[in-house]
Amino acid sequence: MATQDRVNDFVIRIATVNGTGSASANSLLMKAIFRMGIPVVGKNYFPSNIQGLPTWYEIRVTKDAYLSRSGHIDIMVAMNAQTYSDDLISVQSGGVFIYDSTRRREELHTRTDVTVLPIPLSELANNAFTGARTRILMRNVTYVGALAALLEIDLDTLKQLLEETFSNKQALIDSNLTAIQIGYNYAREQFNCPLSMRLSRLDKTAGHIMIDGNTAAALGCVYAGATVGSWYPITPSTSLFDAFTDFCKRFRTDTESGTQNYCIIQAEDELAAIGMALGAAWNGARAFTSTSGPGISLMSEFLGLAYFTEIPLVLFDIQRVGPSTGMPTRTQQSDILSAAYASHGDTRHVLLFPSDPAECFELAVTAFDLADRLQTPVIVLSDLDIGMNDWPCPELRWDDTYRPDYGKVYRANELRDLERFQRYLDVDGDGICYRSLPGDHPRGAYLIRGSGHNQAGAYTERSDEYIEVMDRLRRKFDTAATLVPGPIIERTPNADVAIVSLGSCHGAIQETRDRLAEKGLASDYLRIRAFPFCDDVRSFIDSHPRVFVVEQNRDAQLRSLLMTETGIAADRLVPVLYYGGEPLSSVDIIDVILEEIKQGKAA
Amino acid sequence: MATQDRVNDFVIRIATVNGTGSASANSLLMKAIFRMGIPVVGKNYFPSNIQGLPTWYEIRVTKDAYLSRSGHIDIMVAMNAQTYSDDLISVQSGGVFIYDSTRRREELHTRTDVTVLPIPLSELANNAFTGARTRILMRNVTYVGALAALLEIDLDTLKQLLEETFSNKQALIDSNLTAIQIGYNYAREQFNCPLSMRLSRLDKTAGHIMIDGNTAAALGCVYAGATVGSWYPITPSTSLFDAFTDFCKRFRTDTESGTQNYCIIQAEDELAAIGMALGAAWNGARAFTSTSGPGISLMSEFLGLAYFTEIPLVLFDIQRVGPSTGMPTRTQQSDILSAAYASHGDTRHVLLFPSDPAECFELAVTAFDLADRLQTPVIVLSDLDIGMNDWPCPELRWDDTYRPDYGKVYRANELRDLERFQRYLDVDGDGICYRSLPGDHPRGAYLIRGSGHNQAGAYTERSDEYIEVMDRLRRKFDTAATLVPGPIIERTPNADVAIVSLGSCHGAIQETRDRLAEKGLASDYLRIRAFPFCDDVRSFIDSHPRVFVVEQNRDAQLRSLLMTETGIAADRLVPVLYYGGEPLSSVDIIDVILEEIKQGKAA
Amino acid sequence: MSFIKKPRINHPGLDTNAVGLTIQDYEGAMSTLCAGCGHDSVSSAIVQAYYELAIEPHRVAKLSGIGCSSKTPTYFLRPAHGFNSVHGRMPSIATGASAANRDLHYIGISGDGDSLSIGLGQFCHAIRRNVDMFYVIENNGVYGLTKGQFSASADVGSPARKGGGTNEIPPIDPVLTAINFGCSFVARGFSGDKTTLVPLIKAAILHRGFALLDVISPCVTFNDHEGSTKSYLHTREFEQTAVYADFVPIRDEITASVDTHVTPVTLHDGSQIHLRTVDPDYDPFDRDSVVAYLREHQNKGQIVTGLLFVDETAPDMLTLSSTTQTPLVDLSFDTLNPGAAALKTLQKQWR
Amino acid sequence: MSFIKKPRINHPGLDTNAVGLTIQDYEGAMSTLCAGCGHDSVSSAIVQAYYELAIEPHRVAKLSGIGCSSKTPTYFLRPAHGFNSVHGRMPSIATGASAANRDLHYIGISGDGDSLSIGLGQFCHAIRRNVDMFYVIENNGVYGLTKGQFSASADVGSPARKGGGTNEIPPIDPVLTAINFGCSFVARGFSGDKTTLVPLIKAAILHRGFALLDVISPCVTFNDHEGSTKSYLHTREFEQTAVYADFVPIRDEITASVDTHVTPVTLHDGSQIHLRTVDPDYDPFDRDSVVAYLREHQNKGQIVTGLLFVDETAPDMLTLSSTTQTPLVDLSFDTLNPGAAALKTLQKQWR
Ligand SMILES: Cc1ncc(C[n+]2csc(CCOP(=O)(O)OP(=O)(O)O)c2C)c(N)n1
Ligand SMILES: Cc1ncc(C[n+]2csc(CCOP(=O)(O)OP(=O)(O)O)c2C)c(N)n1
Ligand code: SF4
Ligand code: SF4
Ligand SMILES: [Mg+2]
Ligand SMILES: [Mg+2]
Repeated sequence: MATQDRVNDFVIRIATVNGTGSASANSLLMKAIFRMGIPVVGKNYFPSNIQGLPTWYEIRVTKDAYLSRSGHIDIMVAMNAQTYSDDLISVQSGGVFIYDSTRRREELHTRTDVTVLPIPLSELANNAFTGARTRILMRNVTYVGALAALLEIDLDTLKQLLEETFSNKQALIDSNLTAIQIGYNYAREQFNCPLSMRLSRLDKTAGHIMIDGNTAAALGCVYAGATVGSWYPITPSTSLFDAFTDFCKRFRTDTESGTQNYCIIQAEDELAAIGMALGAAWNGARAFTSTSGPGISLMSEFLGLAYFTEIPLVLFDIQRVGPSTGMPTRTQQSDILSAAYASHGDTRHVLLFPSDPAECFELAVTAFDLADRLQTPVIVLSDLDIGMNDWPCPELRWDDTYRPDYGKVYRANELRDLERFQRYLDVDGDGICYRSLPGDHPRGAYLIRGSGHNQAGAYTERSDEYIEVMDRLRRKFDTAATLVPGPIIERTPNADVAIVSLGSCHGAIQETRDRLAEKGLASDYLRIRAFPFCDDVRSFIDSHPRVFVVEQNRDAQLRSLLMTETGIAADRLVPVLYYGGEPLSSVDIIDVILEEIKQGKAA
Repeated sequence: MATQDRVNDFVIRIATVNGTGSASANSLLMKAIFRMGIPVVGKNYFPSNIQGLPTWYEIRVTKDAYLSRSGHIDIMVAMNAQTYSDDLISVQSGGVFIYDSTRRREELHTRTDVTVLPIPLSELANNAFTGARTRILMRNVTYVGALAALLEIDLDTLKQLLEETFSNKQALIDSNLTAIQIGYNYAREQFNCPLSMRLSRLDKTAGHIMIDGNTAAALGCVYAGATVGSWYPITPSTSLFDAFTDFCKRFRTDTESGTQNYCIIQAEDELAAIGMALGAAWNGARAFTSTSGPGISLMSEFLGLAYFTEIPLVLFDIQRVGPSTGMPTRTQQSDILSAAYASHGDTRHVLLFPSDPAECFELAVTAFDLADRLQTPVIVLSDLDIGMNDWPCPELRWDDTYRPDYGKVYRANELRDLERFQRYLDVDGDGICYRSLPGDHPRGAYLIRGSGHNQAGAYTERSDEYIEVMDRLRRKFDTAATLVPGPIIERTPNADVAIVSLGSCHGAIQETRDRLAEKGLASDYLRIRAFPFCDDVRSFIDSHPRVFVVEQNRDAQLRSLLMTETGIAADRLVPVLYYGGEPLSSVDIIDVILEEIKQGKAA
Repeated sequence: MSFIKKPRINHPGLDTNAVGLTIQDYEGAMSTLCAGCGHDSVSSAIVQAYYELAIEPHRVAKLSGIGCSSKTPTYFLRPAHGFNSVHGRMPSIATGASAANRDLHYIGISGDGDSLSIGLGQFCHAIRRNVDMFYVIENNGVYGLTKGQFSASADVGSPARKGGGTNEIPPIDPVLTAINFGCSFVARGFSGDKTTLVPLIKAAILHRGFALLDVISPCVTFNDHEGSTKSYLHTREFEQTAVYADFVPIRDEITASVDTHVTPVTLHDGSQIHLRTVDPDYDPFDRDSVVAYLREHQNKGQIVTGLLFVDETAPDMLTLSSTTQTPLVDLSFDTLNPGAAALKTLQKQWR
Repeated sequence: MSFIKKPRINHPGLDTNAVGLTIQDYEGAMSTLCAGCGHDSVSSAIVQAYYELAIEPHRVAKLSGIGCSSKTPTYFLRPAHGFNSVHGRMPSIATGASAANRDLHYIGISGDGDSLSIGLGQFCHAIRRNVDMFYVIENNGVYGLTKGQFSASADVGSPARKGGGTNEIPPIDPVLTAINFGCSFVARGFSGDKTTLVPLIKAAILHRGFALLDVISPCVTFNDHEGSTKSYLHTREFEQTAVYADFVPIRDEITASVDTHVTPVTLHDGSQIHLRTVDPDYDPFDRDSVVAYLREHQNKGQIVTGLLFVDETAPDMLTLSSTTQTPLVDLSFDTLNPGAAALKTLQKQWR
């Protein structure tokens, strides 16, 4: 793709050092573009480290409102001398390379196919400001100013954003504005502004917000009425509980007494975190925990207990690159199999796969309803890309008539009238039994246990009683398939290509389909939103001779799950895998598909 | 099957209360039959409890040397009043019911199709012995005496066994002999001896032993040269470490100084147990741990670390009934999937599936060789039936020319000559790299880590370096498929039925095949011994339109693994599942197969 | 084996407590433990204590891990909900349960293996948070259910039952450990001494915060033999009660005591415990002196029992976190859900 | 980010130690921690200590969990093998490693989150077993790597950096905890005070058994602000060294000290540490008095540092288990394998 004369369609990448506070400058930049009505996507590439290592922030300006990385870099703002040369290489031909030329580097002026714009950012900031920290921060804002000139970002929009951000801290507003002006002026004076890649107001972001998935998921938990949350810090799931804590403080604290209508516990580890959530859920609270890969492994014993004792539980797994500690700040979808079958013995768990922050919000609420209704753990498999990056989403909506579905619970009044309460009796034939809550009524009392139990909840070592419970659990899982959110299917008449995928692959697939369409290849697309798979998944695949299964892991985990659970043969499911840890881009997919098609295999 | 006139072909079941010391009486009984040259199999049904609950011991006398339960009971020795009535019901028509008639129970004399033999065992023992404990123990030996008369067990054999067991404790030998004589005499006087179901010397146990799988596995670890073992008690794996400890004391202790050429650590839990084994293995020792279901779940984080850092490790999983605590004293094969994919991220582990104690011994040694060679965890999936029951096996053999295969290790002398040591460099193209051992040589030094690393072992967050390592690990797994023990295949010309199975299903399948053959149905049989599956597995299945996959779990876990790993479609793999927790019997299999065949589906 | 039902015979003449229940209403299913197991005596003391306190049994939540000890919740308070969880992780379940519903009485039953081996981390952290619960360790120095391996509380030199050698690794003392981690109520009892056990249990139940009761509870099958320091014989011989706790219910008139060394402690519901210390210098309110006393006597091989330390002022977890007094499970959805309008406003920041 | 190589410049004039190595031979890769992080000072003290002890670096095994602190093994002793394991579980790795090869020097680096939160159980059990290793907790009161949450060692009232409230839950003190679990060597240092740190490290390295060094090691990014009790400022102000440890190498002539309150302790290799106690009553060999002293000063808000307790006679894990002196990894296969004939004999019992 050429990079010339592209209005509202290019990628800016800012290379910095972590701990130097560039996040607020980048966010300012992105929001300004967003407020100009132009769709943007932000991706943060940060190291598993606190300070001093290379970090990149990437803003894709996308008039077509794509959600994924483009896979190219058009404008590089290089602020980190350590990565200058690599950064220069990564700019695509026809692109622009801006660097802090306080110390001029001749070797960076060697690419003839890239416009190099030296700006003495440190010098400009140092001259205008005092104090080491301020100078570093203002240097970042200065490049925003320069970009404002080069790309034609609205200065008023920037100003208003600053005013909102710093509300009444006038000094901060002023210094930021000064920095912007300095950068702006410098660029106007030194370069031909604007660049051929530039912005132009659109009206495509109305009714939208920029939000990350963890914030949205946390908000979903608040709206679902979750009262107990227990967690242990781990990247990239930490910000989910940070957000939940903030929202609870805001919405659930008695302003007078300071008492809290919630309880958040930072546990000593993941085993305790899930144990706490389970204890609270057993007691009837909507409770949840959140973690990432290593935590899922540690939670696996308790997940088996929850499955077998049938306790509702919501668990967010914000996936990162495994195995083991892996790359904690990179993204992947590689916990699918471990989550689906977590724990020893015959266990299987309900999974939800949000594809963007808006769906994180929505499916968080669904997760609580499903967990209560199915009385089993529901694992929401998000990932670092969704969880920690800012995505454009339609504004979140709430229906005030919503009432939680607490599922089958006998409360005191019902228990009173009951001949005999049997915890694991399949009254309705759907595999889901009635539970009772501790403290409610003596007749609801039973002892819940992870050891063999019969219909009545009593201990057993008898084959027949054990089998009865296990078979019902299997039936319950069949019921689950009818209750979980169905796939989103997009069909095109006479499609040549069929794609199945899930979660954060969505954006890249949408873009891939457009590219295929440009080549005259129509495509059908099914996005799975839950496990167990409902019938639609099977029939979609059945209606195509071959289907591309796109996912972000090495071992084709979704494909494996499809094979075992639907029985579809391997040769009909073509794996398309990316597992390098960066957010997925259409370039990671399209060539595989085209190659297969060329070999006459697809459709 | 009729129960009349069956010489050397019937089942004796002894119903007692646990904690009453019937184990030695039962073992005496079984060994005596075994020494008469008649094949026997012993199965113990015990509660997850220490004292006072019903327990059964079942001895199958099987002239055809079958290895599994027959599924019927011919002679019941009922010593537990609490289960008398159920025990009576469970005897098959034509059978014999013996009970302790010290207090006569008329209601037990109601079945006309069962011969009821009342023996006042307590009375007999109480009259002959003093002391509460002795009386209880001797009552048990008394029924052995009675059975000796009824079944024609050699009294000399019993005597010799007692002499060997109690070596120089003459008083014990005498009292046991007295008890036997009392029971013997009583039976001779009161009943028509022998019964139509009786014993008759054969010569079918020469060169065989009776051993349980945990003892055999422990012995395998000793012979493989394992020096460090760490564990946490859990039924049914505890006896593996009990045995390992005994053998080490015997074979590895300096008799003079008392110093030990091994180190066994009872860890504080399973997380620590596997951590210790990993630390030792990292240091170059052959190290292992052993556990059961809940332990596998707890070990899952460390298993991922071992996979990614490529540390050899041997782990025995003596499977029991899950999920969660499940039924700890019942058997199942339900950790197959959790073990194969243990831990978050893209992980997969080498599994071995012994089918009997002899193979536990053999595959324990193989496991260490494979772990060292492949530098990865090797999980030996045994189960309670194999691990804790006494099986007849050919005597274990050892080849003194065996030398451990420590795999690719650069020792000091090699390191000295090396230009540069790179821990994760695929020198030979088989995905297996050379490791170095701590302390050996400065040039071998590197820092092993569960986080992203490159070929050199250094930390990385780069996609390309990460992918390089992950792809090599995948290749290594392909290499594994060529190194693991292949399946055992038994083909019959023009077979009508094909069966695939694993582990402790073996005995029941052998018997099933004989029964099928009697009905004119020839069968092919493949017994999987390892995961990853080697090519033979796939080609066997490919050569049959449909294959029965027999396993002991609800979710058809082996079948799932076959589907995902070989890509074979579901409709060609017919699940035959038993998951009630008792050792598998041919009766659990045969009807499913016959039904399928009737519907014209099989072959 | 299936669940064993205990025949429920109603003796019409049985006494009733303040809530109109008989002691039978506090019993559970028939025990399946070994005859003579110390744990059964603890269960019976627990039954007695809840009965005497007249707590409605269905307002009690019984939790446990895995082990012979952890089986016992089945054997008391049948009308209470129970949770027999996984090995060593009961403290986290209790912590979450308490967060969700602060109005129930929580009793956690554990063993020395369950709490001091696999569960040590969770045990210490629950103490540190001062979770409002009554936590019992039925301490027998062995893993009973897995047949007699040494546990982390086995004393040095303690011989195994069948030639398994002697334990060489120093034991973990739950009492000292609890004090080290800031436990607000620490007691030790002996299953063979019900008279002193019942008042300890009553005080522990009513204490607000984490109340630890370490009970020496001999395992007759695997650790009651000669030489075992957790045997009935040894415990009887070396037990030294340092502080007797006399429980004075709120309904009784509380009169100033005339005894020497008696200190009354008022519990959160207004009832009192009168602490009678044997040694006049013993100060059950001073953590440091308690530690010194315990270590000194431990060095002499003595097993100090009684209500050893108590701090009624320490805020419990939910107080520290300012959690509302209403049990969270009782909050209405309207209280919890901020509503559509608030969502609208909130989202301005993300534009 | 890829591995950052530190340029290795050989200064020909550099001193060498007894094994002919320069201090550079003890260094590691360039640190990627924040500028000013306490952990870097600890690394440099470690480098100094191993260099001065003239231990061949490749005979050292460096282990760690996960955290900023746990990253540091990369930053010292490059020629040593290292194992950066999983969060909180390094003690078990070290235990197994030590069992396999008792001849290496083990150093475990951990953080307060790694050891006192997720890893508390393993930490206490490794102490209890007296695993022969040098164990460092780089204690900053926060989870550095996950960006500043309170850890289990955060003091009550300690404010979070950015409006995260103050910590209300009582801290876990690794030193008191270690003593409670029977640790045979307990020291506390301060990363800002290298002079006293280096001899502590040297003694800890040479101690046979579990040597705990708790180092207050401020996190400049998340916990060095005003009010933080783990800040440089606070630690400088409230640090009270109770026992100075002067290391006397085996090669130096050991002369009786003339100083007051000086006690020499002979380590297993024959070298000595001279303990100089500030308070004449302080007895670093008496666990109980140490506990009392520490608690007393802790209550006053003081941070007591120094070599606080040592017991050179306590047998370590491998001594307790009678493990052979030869490292197990060095035993020949013939020693280990009983052979075919023994197998034949053995099997008689199973007939
Ligand atoms: C994860 C896990 N590991 C091991 C076990 C096996 N196990 C059951 S009970 C027990 C020990 C119980 O000892 P303790 O807590 O002292 O209880 P006691 O039986 O002595 O009362 C063990 C190790 C288990 N159930 N789960
Ligand atoms: C199982 C698991 N849970 C959580 C994490 C995330 N994590 C990484 S480091 C860390 C805390 C480290 O704190 P500390 O040990 O005090 O080290 P510091 O960074 O302060 O030096 C956590 C929670 C992880 N890596 N693994
Ligand atoms: S084994 Fe011991 S602890 Fe378990 S029930 Fe029997 S006596 Fe009690
Ligand atoms: S975040 Fe804190 S602990 Fe981590 S490197 Fe920075 S200063 Fe050190
Ligand atoms: Mg115990
Ligand atoms: Mg820390």
